[in-house]
Amino acid sequence: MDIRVQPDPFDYGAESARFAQGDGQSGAVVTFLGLVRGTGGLSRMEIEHYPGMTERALAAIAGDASARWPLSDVLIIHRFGTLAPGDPIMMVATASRHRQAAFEAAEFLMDYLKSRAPFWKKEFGPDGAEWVAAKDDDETALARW
Amino acid sequence: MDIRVQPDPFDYGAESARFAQGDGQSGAVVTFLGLVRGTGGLSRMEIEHYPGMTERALAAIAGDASARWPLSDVLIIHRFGTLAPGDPIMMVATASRHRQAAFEAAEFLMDYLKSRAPFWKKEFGPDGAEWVAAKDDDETALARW
Amino acid sequence: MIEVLYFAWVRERIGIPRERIETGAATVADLVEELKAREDRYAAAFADLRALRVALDQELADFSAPLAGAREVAFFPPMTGG
Amino acid sequence: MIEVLYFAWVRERIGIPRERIETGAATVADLVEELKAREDRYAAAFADLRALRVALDQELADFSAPLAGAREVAFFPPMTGG
Repeated sequence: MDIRVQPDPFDYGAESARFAQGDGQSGAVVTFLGLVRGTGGLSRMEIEHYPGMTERALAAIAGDASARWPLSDVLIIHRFGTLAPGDPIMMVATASRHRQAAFEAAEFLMDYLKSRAPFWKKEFGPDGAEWVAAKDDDETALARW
Repeated sequence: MDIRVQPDPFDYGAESARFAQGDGQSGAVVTFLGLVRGTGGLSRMEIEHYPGMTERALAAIAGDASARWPLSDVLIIHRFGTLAPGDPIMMVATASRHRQAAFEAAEFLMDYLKSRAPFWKKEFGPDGAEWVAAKDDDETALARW
Repeated sequence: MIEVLYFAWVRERIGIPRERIETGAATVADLVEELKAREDRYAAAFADLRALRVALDQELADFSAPLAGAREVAFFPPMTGG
Repeated sequence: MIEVLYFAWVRERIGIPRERIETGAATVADLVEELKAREDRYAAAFADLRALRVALDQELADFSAPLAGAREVAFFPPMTGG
């Protein structure tokens, strides 16, 4: 299990490749990558987080996923600080013998990360700055697990 | 949309990175990677396919996914020929504004590819060679879409 | 004349990957009966149709599908890609 | 003494990221009432508790949770990571 919270960019291709090296037993790898959308004239995004709690929350979510599905590995990388349109924000990766387990665990990680990990996004555009509002959808997405 | 059926290995990290470059509007990228498992003393796998029909079937599946979900891009790479344990067999990738669409479309692609694209796997191990049997699960997985 | 293709263990049992066949069979199932009557290796390959799939001109089809107009028919076990 | 942290627009409204507070409040909700009574910027930040979340010692908690023994309490809007 590898969990990183960092201001620096990460290399999605290199991280995916390294994760997929695995142990030769997994068979199925799923990754999710979140990118800053350049819609609406967005000039930059700032992500604030709660140092300490963030790492605890992500470890708890990854631990829950590993308890529910037979995963051989889990990766979570999430950035904070200033990001530009097109920048990678975060990624998760799951490895399992079974494709369904790898898919479900990755979706579970994303659903919980969205609503339970203490990150807040602020968008800067032509009309000024605005904190991104949480979606009701994000909270209801948890109900399926 | 990019669909490739090839005997050669592909570079999962490089393909993932290139796919994620996208157009800066997508926000969400999901990939699935299938690897040859080295379980049971497997020494190699041979994948046979039906040239012509394979490409048609994959294009139809990718087209169906694009009609059902708002995808900005789809990638399918599937190998045939001789593969060794740990080798990448195939990958799919989906890009969308919405993470749920990217996840669902990737699972849909995998479910249909498993049961509708004309590939057949033969495993070579200590007890000889055996054609992989299709799982009932794979057929019933289609019922959810 | 129709091009008949065999894949995976169907190909192995019949011993060839493809052949051109002159047939008056009306449906895929009729063609299968013709082939089974030919030789044991065909009878062995087509012993259990539930274990087989068929494609007509590279589209999945039923055994009851008419052959008229088809250029290519393929027999194979359920797919196992991915 | 308890460490109080503010994030995102809660931090911006109150104007500071953290402060140490001497309080006899029994619950998080009691602490919020104390803070609101202090100054308008607190009253503005805590105007609608349904728009806020709270963590006690870095675990999500309810506003009814007791403060006894907690070293750190944090107030913030619903998370928007991912």
